[in-house]
Amino acid sequence: MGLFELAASNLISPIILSFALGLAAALARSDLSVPEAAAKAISLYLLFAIGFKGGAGVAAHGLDGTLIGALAAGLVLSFAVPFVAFGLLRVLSKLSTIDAAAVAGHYGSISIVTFVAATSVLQSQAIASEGYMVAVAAVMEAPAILSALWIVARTGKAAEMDAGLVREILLNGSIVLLIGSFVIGWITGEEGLAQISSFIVAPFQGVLCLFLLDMGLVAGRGLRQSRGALGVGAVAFGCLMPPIGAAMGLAAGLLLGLSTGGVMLLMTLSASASYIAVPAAMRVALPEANPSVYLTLSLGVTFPFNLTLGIPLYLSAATLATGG
Amino acid sequence: MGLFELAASNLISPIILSFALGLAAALARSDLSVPEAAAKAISLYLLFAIGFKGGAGVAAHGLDGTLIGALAAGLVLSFAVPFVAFGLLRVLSKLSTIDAAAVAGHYGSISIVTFVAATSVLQSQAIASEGYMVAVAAVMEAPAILSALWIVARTGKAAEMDAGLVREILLNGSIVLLIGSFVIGWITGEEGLAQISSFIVAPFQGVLCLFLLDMGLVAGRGLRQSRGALGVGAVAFGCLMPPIGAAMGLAAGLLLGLSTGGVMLLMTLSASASYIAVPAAMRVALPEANPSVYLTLSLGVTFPFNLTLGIPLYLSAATLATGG
Amino acid sequence: MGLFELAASNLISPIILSFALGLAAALARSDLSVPEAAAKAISLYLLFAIGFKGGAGVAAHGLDGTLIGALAAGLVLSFAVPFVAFGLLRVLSKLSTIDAAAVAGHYGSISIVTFVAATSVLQSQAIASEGYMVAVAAVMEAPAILSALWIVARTGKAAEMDAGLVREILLNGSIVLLIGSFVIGWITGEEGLAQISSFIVAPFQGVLCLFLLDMGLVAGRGLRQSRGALGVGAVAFGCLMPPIGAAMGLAAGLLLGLSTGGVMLLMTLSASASYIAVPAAMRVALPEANPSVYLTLSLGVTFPFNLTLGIPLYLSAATLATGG
Amino acid sequence: METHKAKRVEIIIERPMVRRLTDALTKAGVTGYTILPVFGGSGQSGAWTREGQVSPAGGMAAVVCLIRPDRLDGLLDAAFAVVETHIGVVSITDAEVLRADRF
Amino acid sequence: METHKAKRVEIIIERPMVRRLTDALTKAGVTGYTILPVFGGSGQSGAWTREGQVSPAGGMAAVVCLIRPDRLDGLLDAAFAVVETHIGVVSITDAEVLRADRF
Amino acid sequence: METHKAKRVEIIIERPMVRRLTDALTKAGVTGYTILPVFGGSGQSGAWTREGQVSPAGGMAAVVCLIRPDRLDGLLDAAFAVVETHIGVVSITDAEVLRADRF
Ligand SMILES: Nc1ncnc2c1ncn2[C@@H]1O[C@H](COP(=O)(O)O)[C@@H](O)[C@H]1O
Ligand SMILES: Nc1ncnc2c1ncn2[C@@H]1O[C@H](COP(=O)(O)O)[C@@H](O)[C@H]1O
Ligand SMILES: Nc1ncnc2c1ncn2[C@@H]1O[C@H](COP(=O)(O)O)[C@@H](O)[C@H]1O
Ligand code: NA
Ligand code: NA
Ligand code: NA
Repeated sequence: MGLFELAASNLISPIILSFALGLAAALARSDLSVPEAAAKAISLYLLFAIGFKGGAGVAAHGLDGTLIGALAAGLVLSFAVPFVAFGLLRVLSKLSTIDAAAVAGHYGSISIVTFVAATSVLQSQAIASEGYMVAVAAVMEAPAILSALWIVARTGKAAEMDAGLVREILLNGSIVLLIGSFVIGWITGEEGLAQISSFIVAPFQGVLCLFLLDMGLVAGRGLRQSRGALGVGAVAFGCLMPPIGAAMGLAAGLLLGLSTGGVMLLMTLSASASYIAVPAAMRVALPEANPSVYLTLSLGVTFPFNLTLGIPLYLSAATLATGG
Repeated sequence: MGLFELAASNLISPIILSFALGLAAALARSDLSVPEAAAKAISLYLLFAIGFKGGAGVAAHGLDGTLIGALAAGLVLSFAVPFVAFGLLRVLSKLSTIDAAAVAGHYGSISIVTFVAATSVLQSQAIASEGYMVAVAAVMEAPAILSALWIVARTGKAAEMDAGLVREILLNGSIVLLIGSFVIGWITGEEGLAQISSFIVAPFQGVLCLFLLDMGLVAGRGLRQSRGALGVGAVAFGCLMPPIGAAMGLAAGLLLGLSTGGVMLLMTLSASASYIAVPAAMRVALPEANPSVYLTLSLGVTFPFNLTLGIPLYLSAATLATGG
Repeated sequence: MGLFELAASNLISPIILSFALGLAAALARSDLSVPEAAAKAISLYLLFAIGFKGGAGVAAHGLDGTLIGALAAGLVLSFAVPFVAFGLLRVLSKLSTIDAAAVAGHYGSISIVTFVAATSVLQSQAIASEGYMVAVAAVMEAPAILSALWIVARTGKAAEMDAGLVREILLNGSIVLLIGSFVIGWITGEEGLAQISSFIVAPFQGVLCLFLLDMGLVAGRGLRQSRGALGVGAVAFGCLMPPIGAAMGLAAGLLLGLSTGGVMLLMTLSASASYIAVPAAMRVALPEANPSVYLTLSLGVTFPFNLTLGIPLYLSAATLATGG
Repeated sequence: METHKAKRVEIIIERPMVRRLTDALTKAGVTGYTILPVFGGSGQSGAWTREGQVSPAGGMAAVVCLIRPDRLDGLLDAAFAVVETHIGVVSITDAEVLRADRF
Repeated sequence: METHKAKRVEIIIERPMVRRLTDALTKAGVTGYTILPVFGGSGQSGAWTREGQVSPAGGMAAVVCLIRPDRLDGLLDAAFAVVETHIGVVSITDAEVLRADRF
Repeated sequence: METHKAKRVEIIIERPMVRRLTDALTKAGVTGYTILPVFGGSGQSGAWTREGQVSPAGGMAAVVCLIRPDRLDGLLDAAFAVVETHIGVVSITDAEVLRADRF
């Protein structure tokens, strides 16, 4: 499938349209809303399912030497991307150092739903990928936060960093659940997967639709409330940074010799921006940074960009580059 | 299947018995309860699933000219039923003008769970129906509210109606989700349905059981707390109005030349009374109207009536009248 | 399968590992958490599903005379176990009379999740059991509370027992839902089960994983916060009492002539300790009893014991004793 | 705007006791109260949170009650009878209310 | 620690009316408010609980607003205009706040 | 019924900061506190709601603390140290409590 067909077929998938519905409803100020507890429960489900399936995939196909390499690449990318992002932001936007650093931290980290959407596209195209990419995703969540704080510290501003915060970041619920369910999937393997696949495989796409509906609602509400908080430069950053991150992921993936699917997922991880773990850490460590800047960019600009245009783009690029 | 067999087989279906269980538990003052967030999440699921399936149905079977007709008929019925209901209430009960108008508004609008229960019965009898009936349901939610307010205004009482309220009513979450998922189902069609059918088709009946358990609990609590709020006349209205509404729906359905299933669904929509969107609008626009009157009638009398006796009756009537 | 293989295969099942993940996350003070509303919704689902399946099982295989006997045995066990538990606690621990009585009440009652885990093991070993064991479970929830209060009253302490409390205990949500869905399953039988099996059968194991993850989190948090509340003697009780209770269940099961699976389930019920209904009743009736003692013992010691070692042990014993 | 003196009584109490408390308040002639959910807390019996809990045993709720000052004593007696043997905290603040006829 | 006099206004109001109330408060120059969920309650129109409810009709919310004392009257007028015809309870307490510049 | 003077301190603070706040309170000798969920609100940084949120970043919680008046200063110092650089509102009201031994 060519890039355009891919993009088109992606755009009219139920999950993208569900996101669009949520976005439209929020922008039109409908009172449609998902209870907080339900949204959290769905996100636990998605993390558990994606982690478990990744682990079961590793159990099924075995591990080659690239696991360690991929984990290391993930670490390096998560540390490195914020510096690139910070530099780009300084050029494109008028954000303060602290705001720019906070945003940069978000782009080094990852959005697990973007990752999940990418795996869905791979699956629908019957393209295989390394099951351990889930572990790479988990590993990429936290390091970017340190880079962001380091950037701030270097400019002489004080970030509130204590031992408690480090533990909070590393033992963040989504990291623990992703890694934990990955390990459970690995240990219990095909047999374990067979036992619970009618829970974590069959209804997965449908649950994802409801979650994206909610994300559309939250993103739309955010866009509506932060009108004016983002300049043109910042919005441009939100669309330019993902392909740049993806290019870094592409290079790493090719170096490691990942499969086409694996390269595409690493690109997606590098291209995506956090909207759960990093915002919470930033509120603690960089309270002066304006949350409506980083949340709107991450959830209102970059997330939809990746979901609609980014993912097909990364898949085409990965296919071309790996000759897959 | 004859009316009595139908009614009997309907009465011992898991969904009706789940409702009965909830009702009994609440009347016996058990502390069995469903968290608000869970109940809301389930109702989002039901709306999304029923809308999507309706849209996918339209994609599969195509649209004939009756869609516009059916939407128009829905609008007219929703506007007209409150007047009939108001007249009947004045004859049968001693409710004040405002209470009677508020109740009348509920009966012009629809109960989506009653609609869902009716589609389940159709499905179990393998009777086809027009997929776009879901859109008709959405269209029928709001107009009745205007009729109720108009009745009040005519009697010289003031209703608090402002532009904000009109937007709230039209962009009510359940309308938006129903129409939105209908459109998504239509766009993505059979292929989209295949992707998420293990979420929205396979477990649907079971989820409906849990929702009806909750509705039984809420209805039972309402009945217990509003003992005395309803006179005999009002209760009689709650059982007489549904068949009258259904008759109006029957006439419209036959005029339009809908299928047996379609006629039966239009009857059910006309016969059912709102318990979500209209009560909220009435609290804003007609604060003097007593909520325990309209909620108890709608949820405690008419909903169980339709669920148990009404649906089999409407199906028999539609079958007879269409010769299907 | 021998005891050790059974225990080993049990230990690496997804559900046990999910519990372990939750436990580890809580002990490591991760912020991983399940919203209260989601946890309650899952527990409603499990009760509904297990009750319905039990009832459908009875509808399928018919009832022999042992139902009445099994219900009576459940009643007697629930009344009797607290006395044994109280005696053992007085020997092993230094708990006050009131604390010991409160703990004893928990061990006479049952843990429905332990029961569910046991049925899962039976299912994976293709061992049949009496469907009505679910009703026996429901019957065993409450009587132990009376025994505990009676023990307290005998020692001259006052328990706050009123008519309201008795109703609350007997019409406790979990008892009502379990019995209610059992009856629904019985009435609607195979046909009803077929309608909703993709909701209550197929995804059951997976949902159970998420619930056990949550139980691990709650248990881990409890263990962490109550450090020091439990002496060695109390912990020893938490591991010794389950096999003793199981032995009582074994005797009763053999007397009744239950199937291997039925005996094993009765053993599991007798061995398990309540962590929902009884704690709430104890807070009302015995407010001086320390909740962190009984909750930690029940959820932090006995629940994991039964889940990991107890269930395989009871299955082996039941197999040996029934010659099944 | 005309306001009227009132007392705002806030009772933090275990969830399984809430119904008993509100029954006692109603018997003591209280005309209204509002129940707020409580997410977690800490006291002599340690820290707790509702997260992941299924049982009502481990949680609290806050009952807020606005009353005319002359009714305070009846309310406090009723509340104390319920709270006395149980975990719970009762606080009273001076307040003003609109629409005195409602209290 | 230096504190500043303020008023704490607590408005318990039906959920469908919350947005109208906060809009009115904002128009009246209120710089901030906090909305707390309410689980259940009782009053002249009987007892209710949010459990299992899907419609916002049957529930309330609590809006808490800290303001400078001289702004109280404006706030009360605005709140009263919304609450007047509806179910709801308004109470005012004297309070002290840190960081007066925020109010 | 005998009551005792106390202070009711209410701190509305971002959720990611709650644990830090309660740790600081505990260090300052506070014997108890209660955490209430907050559904939404508005302030200098705009309006927000918890609906559909997955991250704790965008939400607040209310921490209520009853203490003996002589301990107020210690509490406020501790609270202020945490709240100072963060979004948050601290208010203090005079209250009476039953069972003074608990505070
Ligand atoms: N001083 C206090 N201020 C506010 N809430 C308190 C206070 N003391 C106790 N509580 C609440 O009451 C619950 C039980 O208190 P305790 O009986 O001291 O363990 C605590 O978990 C808190 O939610
Ligand atoms: N005296 C009161 N104290 C606290 N809350 C009250 C009081 N009266 C009414 N309420 C709250 O306001 C709601 C509506 O009151 P009402 O209009 O009297 O039915 C009740 O359900 C309570 O949540
Ligand atoms: N005057 C106020 N009264 C009550 N709550 C407030 C007030 N100001 C701020 N808040 C709460 O504190 C949060 C943050 O306030 P701000 O830092 O001003 O954006 C708001 O979203 C409200 O929940
Ligand atoms: Na990234
Ligand atoms: Na109708
Ligand atoms: Na037991």
